[in-house]
Amino acid sequence: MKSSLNEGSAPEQVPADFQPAEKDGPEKKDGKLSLFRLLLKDRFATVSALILILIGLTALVGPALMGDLATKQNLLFANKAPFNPAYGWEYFLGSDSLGRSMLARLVVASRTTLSVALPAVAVALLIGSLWGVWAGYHRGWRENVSMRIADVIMSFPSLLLAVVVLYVFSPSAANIVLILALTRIPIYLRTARAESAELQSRTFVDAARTFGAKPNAIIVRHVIPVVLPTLLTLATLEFCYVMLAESSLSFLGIGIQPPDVSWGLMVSQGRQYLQTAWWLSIFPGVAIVVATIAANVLAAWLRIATDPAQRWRLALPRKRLIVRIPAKEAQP
Amino acid sequence: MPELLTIEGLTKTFHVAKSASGNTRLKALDGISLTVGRGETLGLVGESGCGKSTLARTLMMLETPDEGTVSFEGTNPFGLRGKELLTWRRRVQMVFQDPFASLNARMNAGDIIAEPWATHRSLYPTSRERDARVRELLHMVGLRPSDARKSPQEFSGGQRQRIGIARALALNPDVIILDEPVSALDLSVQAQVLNLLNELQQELGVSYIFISHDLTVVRHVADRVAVMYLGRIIETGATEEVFDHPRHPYTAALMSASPKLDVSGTTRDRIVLKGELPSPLDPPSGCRFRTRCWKAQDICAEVAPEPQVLAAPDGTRHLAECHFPLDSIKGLTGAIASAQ
Amino acid sequence: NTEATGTASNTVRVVLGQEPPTLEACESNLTSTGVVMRSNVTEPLIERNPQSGELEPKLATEWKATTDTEWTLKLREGVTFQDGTPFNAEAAAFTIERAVNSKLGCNVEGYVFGDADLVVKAVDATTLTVTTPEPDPILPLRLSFLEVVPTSTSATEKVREPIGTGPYKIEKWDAGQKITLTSWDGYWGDKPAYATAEYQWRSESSVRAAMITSGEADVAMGLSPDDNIGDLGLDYPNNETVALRLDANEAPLNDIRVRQAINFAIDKEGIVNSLYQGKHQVAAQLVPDGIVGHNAGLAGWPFDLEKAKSLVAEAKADGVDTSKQISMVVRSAQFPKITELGQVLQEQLSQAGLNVKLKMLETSQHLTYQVRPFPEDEGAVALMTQHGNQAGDAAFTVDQYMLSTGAQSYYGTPEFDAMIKKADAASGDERKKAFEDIFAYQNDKVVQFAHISHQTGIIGKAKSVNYTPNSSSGDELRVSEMTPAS
Amino acid sequence: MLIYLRKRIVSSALPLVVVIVGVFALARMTGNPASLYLPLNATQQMRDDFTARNGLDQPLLVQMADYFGGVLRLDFGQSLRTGQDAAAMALRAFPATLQLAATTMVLAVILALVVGCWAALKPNGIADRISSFVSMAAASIPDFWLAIVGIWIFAITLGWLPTSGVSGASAWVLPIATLLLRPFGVLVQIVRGSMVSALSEPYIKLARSRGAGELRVITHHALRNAAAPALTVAGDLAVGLVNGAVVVETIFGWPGIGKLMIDSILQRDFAVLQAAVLLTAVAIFALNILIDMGYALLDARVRPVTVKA
Amino acid sequence: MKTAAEQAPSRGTHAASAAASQAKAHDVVLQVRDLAVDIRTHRGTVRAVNSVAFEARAGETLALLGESGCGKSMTAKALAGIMDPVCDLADGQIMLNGTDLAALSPKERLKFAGPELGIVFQDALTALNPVYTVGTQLGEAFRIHRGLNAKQARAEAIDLMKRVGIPEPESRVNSYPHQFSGGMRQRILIAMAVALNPRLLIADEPTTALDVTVQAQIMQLLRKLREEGQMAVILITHDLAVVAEEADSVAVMYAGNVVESGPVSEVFADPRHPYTKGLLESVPVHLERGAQLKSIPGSPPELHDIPAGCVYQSRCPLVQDICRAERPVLRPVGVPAGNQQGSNGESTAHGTPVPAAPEAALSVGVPRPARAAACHFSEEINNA
Ligand SMILES: Nc1ncnc2c1ncn2[C@@H]1O[C@H](COP(=O)(O)OP(=O)(O)OP(=O)(O)O)[C@@H](O)[C@H]1O
Ligand SMILES: Nc1ncnc2c1ncn2[C@@H]1O[C@H](COP(=O)(O)OP(=O)(O)OP(=O)(O)O)[C@@H](O)[C@H]1O
Ligand SMILES: [Mg+2]
Ligand SMILES: [Mg+2]
Ligand code: NI
Repeated sequence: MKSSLNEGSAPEQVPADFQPAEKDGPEKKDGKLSLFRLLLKDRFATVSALILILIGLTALVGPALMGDLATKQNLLFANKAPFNPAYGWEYFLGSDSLGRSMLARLVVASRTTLSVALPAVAVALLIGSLWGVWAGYHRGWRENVSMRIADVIMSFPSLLLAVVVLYVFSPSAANIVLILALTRIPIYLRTARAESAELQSRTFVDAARTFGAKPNAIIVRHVIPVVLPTLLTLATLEFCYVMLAESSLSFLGIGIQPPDVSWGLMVSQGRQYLQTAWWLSIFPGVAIVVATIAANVLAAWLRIATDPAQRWRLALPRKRLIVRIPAKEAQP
Repeated sequence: MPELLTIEGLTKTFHVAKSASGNTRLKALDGISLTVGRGETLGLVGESGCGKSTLARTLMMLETPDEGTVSFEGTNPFGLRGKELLTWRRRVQMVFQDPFASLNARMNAGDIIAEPWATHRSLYPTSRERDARVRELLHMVGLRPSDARKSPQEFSGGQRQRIGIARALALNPDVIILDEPVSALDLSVQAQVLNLLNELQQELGVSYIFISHDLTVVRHVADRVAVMYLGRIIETGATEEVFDHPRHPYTAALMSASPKLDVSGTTRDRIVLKGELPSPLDPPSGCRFRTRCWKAQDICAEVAPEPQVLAAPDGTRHLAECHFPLDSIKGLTGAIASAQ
Repeated sequence: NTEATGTASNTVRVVLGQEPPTLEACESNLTSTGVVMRSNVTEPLIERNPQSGELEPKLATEWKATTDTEWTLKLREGVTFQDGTPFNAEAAAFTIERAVNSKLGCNVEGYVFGDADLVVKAVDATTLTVTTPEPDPILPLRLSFLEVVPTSTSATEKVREPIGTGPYKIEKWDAGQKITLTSWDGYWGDKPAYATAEYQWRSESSVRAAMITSGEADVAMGLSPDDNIGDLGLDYPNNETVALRLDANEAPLNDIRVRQAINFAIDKEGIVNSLYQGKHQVAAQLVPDGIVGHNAGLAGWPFDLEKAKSLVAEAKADGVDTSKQISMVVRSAQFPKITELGQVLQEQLSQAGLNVKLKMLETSQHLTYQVRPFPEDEGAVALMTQHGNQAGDAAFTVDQYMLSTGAQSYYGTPEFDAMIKKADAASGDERKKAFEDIFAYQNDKVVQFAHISHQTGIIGKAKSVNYTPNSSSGDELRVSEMTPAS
Repeated sequence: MLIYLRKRIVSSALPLVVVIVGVFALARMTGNPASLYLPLNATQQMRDDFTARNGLDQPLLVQMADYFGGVLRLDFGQSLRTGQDAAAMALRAFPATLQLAATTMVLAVILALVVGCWAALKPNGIADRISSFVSMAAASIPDFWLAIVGIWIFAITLGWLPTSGVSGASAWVLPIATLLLRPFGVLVQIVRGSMVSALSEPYIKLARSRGAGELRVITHHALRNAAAPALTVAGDLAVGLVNGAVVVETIFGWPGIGKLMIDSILQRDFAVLQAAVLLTAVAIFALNILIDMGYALLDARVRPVTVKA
Repeated sequence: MKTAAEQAPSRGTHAASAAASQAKAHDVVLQVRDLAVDIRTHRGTVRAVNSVAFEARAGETLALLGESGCGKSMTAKALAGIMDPVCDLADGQIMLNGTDLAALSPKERLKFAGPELGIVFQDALTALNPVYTVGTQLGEAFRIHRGLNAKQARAEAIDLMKRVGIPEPESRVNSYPHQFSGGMRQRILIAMAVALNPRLLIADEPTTALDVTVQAQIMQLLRKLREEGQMAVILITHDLAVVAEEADSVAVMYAGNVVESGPVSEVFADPRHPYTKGLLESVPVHLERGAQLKSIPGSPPELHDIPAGCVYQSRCPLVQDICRAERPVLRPVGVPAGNQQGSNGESTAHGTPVPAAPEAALSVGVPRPARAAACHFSEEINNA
């Protein structure tokens, strides 16, 4: 921040022949850095980011580290309670009904879970928002038709879709992704359309039109960046929804199928052991909750941090005690 | 002056939700005819909602007119396509009324100013050139080069408007439509911007259509003035003529309502119009001003006045749409007296 | 809680796994219909004692084969239907005509009688003759599946709430919520202890168990060993046997050594003990003890991983592509812990060096694999089947599962088919022996199945009710056998 | 308003047809239900009979034409499973779901408004942190799991509530509590967000300058403005409830349309499925119209026809 | 600063006589001293308003003049006690009829908002709640402070609308803000502010968004209301012409500081601060068309960038070393500079502020406020 301080004091003295190359580098970096610093300022957001990174890393490298621990059964060692150091670190979180390491299964499941939830959210986000933005920008019949299509998808029983896809194709994570993405498109579509319809009447969009910019260019330059934070926030809510939907499908027997394993499936399968081995469903459940809370906290933070109008909120010094020191004692 | 832009009978109707009388057609522009010469500044004044911005937007092809023709150096921009349209777009630019809404809050000032070049790539092909030009433009409109990195929220209204002007200038246009470019600005900045516009005109020979409700400013910048009321031009003429010898009662009222920087302490007489601007959805019959006019007679309700060419003392062309134009000899004071 | 509701002691509340789709008598071989209807609302002519396996008189008092193909039945007198009409030979004949010979498409027709049409004749009010196109030594057993309905029952359409001669009549069916049966005063036999029986349904077994614990239900069907019901759970052998059916037409399963290896590789003891808490029995054949034809001399294949590995290796050495994928097709939620079982089997077969892919499917899909025509181009399939022989005669099992053209059989050999045909026609001890040989032969020479276990069902039962489940309780829950505990 | 309503209803008709056509076609992609309804050893003859009897051997378009012909005569076909009239089955199951969903939604909205306002009072304050934490957790717990835990705790361990069923008011508690959690969690965050932004609007300052206290500012000035976005989201959530109470209905033995739908999907009971989908689709369209009207009621600016005084 | 014990009685008596008593013309209604407002930003805490002092008199209009961002609205909000949560009242006294508003708790202050002090906002478009009818919003003040029921409040609202010249108030009272034109909305805002006949009306750029004919109407209305209620009006504007026509006295602000104050006619005729002078010269009046306007170069300093000495130093044509070293305080002008220096005991270290008017002003009731300017060279300006 020092740099702008110095410049500010003598604005008129700046000569007309500037040296752009010199300035740009460090300043750009400064922008990135400040987002990071902003993050560090918010303890909750920092912790959330760390958790998400941890989960991401786990999903990425965890399964390889676990080897065959997640599938190695030992029927004589089934349903062993967690936190018993005697069983060794593999069984720190206990063992499941087939004597597999809960820890290893959680790690392996994280990959399936993320590889269902992330693509499902991403695909729906991508299609839904592009479509919605397009429909909202052009208004007219494109908007009407799109909204009706959204209505159709919304009132369509997603379970039927799930069964159809599972029947016609075979049950696989990719198909679950397909179903979840398809059924969640309208959510983004509607939001994106509403925002974009509002934005397309804004003056800065008009301004872009006066330069002769093409609709798609305007959408990319002006509409999407404004709509994106809202959609991203929505996407984190949806991330949570999709994980839950996946576990509900597992519950109904039409979701991820063993021997694949996801957190949702683990909760679903563990529910019958609730009274005999609580850890089978609690640990994956906690994993879902923690992941969604972290995603939500970070999204809430990011939304503010990327909104120039709100960004200041994050950086405020805490309200200090107001001690008003009168400059001069008033005479009684 | 050779004419650069000619507008003939421009009409624009909006379809809106029903009004009290069940009308859904809002005639925002009703047969507007104007000319703008090369290097000339045309001032456009009028009450809020009379259609000034609509005219500007129509000229910028943001709205399609229902009727009427526009001719820019003999070509009709509404017929252009592709490359030619782009060229035309480059040559005619606009500064928007609302400095808060016309800048995308998520871009920084530098990107906003450089935005037109994304479409007109050939203008400043390298990023180095663009950067330099951005700094130059910022400097031209009185901002700091470091401001290029700031987002619009960090600017005051006046500074935002300057960014808007810099953006319009980015394409080196021949005509700039300025929709209230200084009404959001501070005095000191206003002076800078007016000086800037003046210099640009002198250097580049740009024409301006200068929309403003600040008559002091219009008087200072405009060569000719057009006064609008409810979608029609009711008076045009050379600036001094219109200001000092208004012929239409509305113009007179407008002139007298404008506060003057006069510290003599004596309160001036002025015409304070009764009532509000009638709804453009249900404009009065005949002469549109008759509901607020102190000179109105029966005929005003029946017959819409035609533009009349009136004798101007200095010989310039002076047009007014009134059945009972004011006396030109007595000027504004005479008009005020007649209203009281 | 039980005491809180006034009528409780007079009512027995049963919670089922699912709502009966219909109470139509001729569909009552469907578990969910039969469990409510059979021997409660409607009764058969002849009934099979689940304990002894003997046939016992019900609405028919005697029966005998008068010729090779003709059977004569003597009917019980003084029985009336719940609508007041008398039960007689006409009604019995009507029942058989309706269920077996009509176009109604009754489930029982396909299940018990196949294509054969019967000739039925009411000789007099209490005498009935039934003629089969071919000699049928087990016709009385087949007849035990027919629930008798009065002639007033529609012959052209199925009836949701039929009338029977049983101790209870259907009082009310709140679709989606519950079915209430009340005891019928005109019943020919002993009056049951409970005046009313209420049926509800919950698809989660843990909820059914919870309803017993919390006192909301007196009897809960189909619980899982992990429902933690404690001493309120009653185990009973439910006649169901779990096995893998191996498609011997496809490599690598087309080599008998691979099929044998599969049998050796499965640790049945381990599965029974740890997954099912020792409640199931290791199976060596498709029918449990108590079914005519069960071969008591057969022992389950020993768990011998080394043997399995070496068999696979041998097959491989002979040019069998043992690395080819075997799809293990499993129906989700078919019985408790089926997913666990599937995973265990997959793991154990993999240990033996086979490439097994677990496919969990929903019912309808699973059925396409289970019955003919089998899906094409699926490669080698190992289908997990749960077979329950409700009839008590091995013929019902063998015809379906072992004939080379059996509806649920992949494969057979001509000699084996001949053995089966012969057994089907035999009767008495000869029949028993013939089927015992068949089971031994399948394990020896055919090896289409890898048997896993004979299952044990768990019924939850409140302390306030006295009831002892038996092997048919899952299909036929007799309320009249329940009495309030003092 | 009436004209608007008519227009909306007319414009919903086509999507409804599309929904049904889609369900019809998709359902038939899930295979012939013959093996589900026929004995395992049924002969090919029996299968063919079954297929012909149910018209499944016809080309899809013919089947569809037949179906729509029936629908026009208000004949929605018969259930394969129970032999009953499909429409009657759907209509019988629907009120149960509707009651459940409506009660849940009303409670969720009220609770979310209260908690959301409380959180918005001091953005980033302790109340805000707690409530957002709780609401996020609430929105991310699998409902079936919660239902089973609820039964375990409240029905078995404490014995306060029945495990399941529909008898008496106490039976509503657990299903509603289970369903409530997600809408509540989501709504709290929406209400909080829109409340915070409403509270920073200039008209709030103006209200303060008139001497309005904090409570008044919240309840009189910000709430209504904040309610509008919450309403839209509540609408989407309600759609989810109408369509997706399957899990809760399955566990609690609640005889609703969600359970009916999943059963008929798994049992390939096409007529019932179609009737149920049609019914829920109609309900969802009606709900959307209601939401829009509620929106107009809350905010005069979006009323389709401005009423000029 | 008074102690709490002393304030209590004065507040009590005041509240009792609030509505009834009519202030006499030219009585000092509001006296602001040393007002300072801090804003907490991510660049640190900045001072947006610094030692502002002025007074407003009954029946007169005080204009707060200054460029955008110089702290006019902030001052107004500080007076009305409706600052953003990030802003703190750092210092100062706001004596409204003898009560120091700055020392009250937010709750106590609510009692003054409305009956004693009304405020009209800069932006009429957003200052009205879009989801309520104007009648509801107009009537609210009566419901809060007078405990009227909905019906009575509505009647009062209609009354008010009549007062501010809205035609057909009986039917329009049920309209929503978006159904009114900008001018009408501004009238409604004004009506809201004067609903309870406050002693002090703060009008923050009430006509900036309106055009001249409407502006004339609004100004006429404000004048009428001021005279009817003997209100003190603080008119915030950046329009010199409006100040010239409407105000009695003026305080010119720059970068959070009052740089010059005094009667309008005197200040405009004979500015004693280079900034005021610069402003006056940048008005395009009496100039040839197209002639170069005299503009003030540069732009005001950013808040976190305000230099140590004189706030105007970077743009001042007269700037000297002393301006960079030392912040000039607001001191009376028109009298020899030396006299003032002695009597006020001016501190030079941090530019500790000195009240605009001498102590005498409050007690004796000098009819016109004295002129003051914050410039080291206020005497030389017009000779330069
Ligand atoms: N897109 C639109 N749809 C409907 N009506 C419109 C639209 N744009 C403008 N109008 C109407 O057209 C009339 C003229 O509007 P315009 O914005 O051109 O006025 P203006 O003279 O620029 O006013 P101001 O000084 O307030 O900017 C107004 O009554 C306005 O309500
Ligand atoms: N909430 C805020 N957070 C940070 N800075 C603020 C905030 N509100 C105002 N400011 C800053 O305080 C300074 C004074 O603002 P204020 O609104 O009082 O200006 P003003 O004189 O009313 O200007 P205008 O004529 O544009 O209304 C400005 O520099 C502004 O950027
Ligand atoms: Mg305009
Ligand atoms: Mg302001
Ligand atoms: Ni800085």
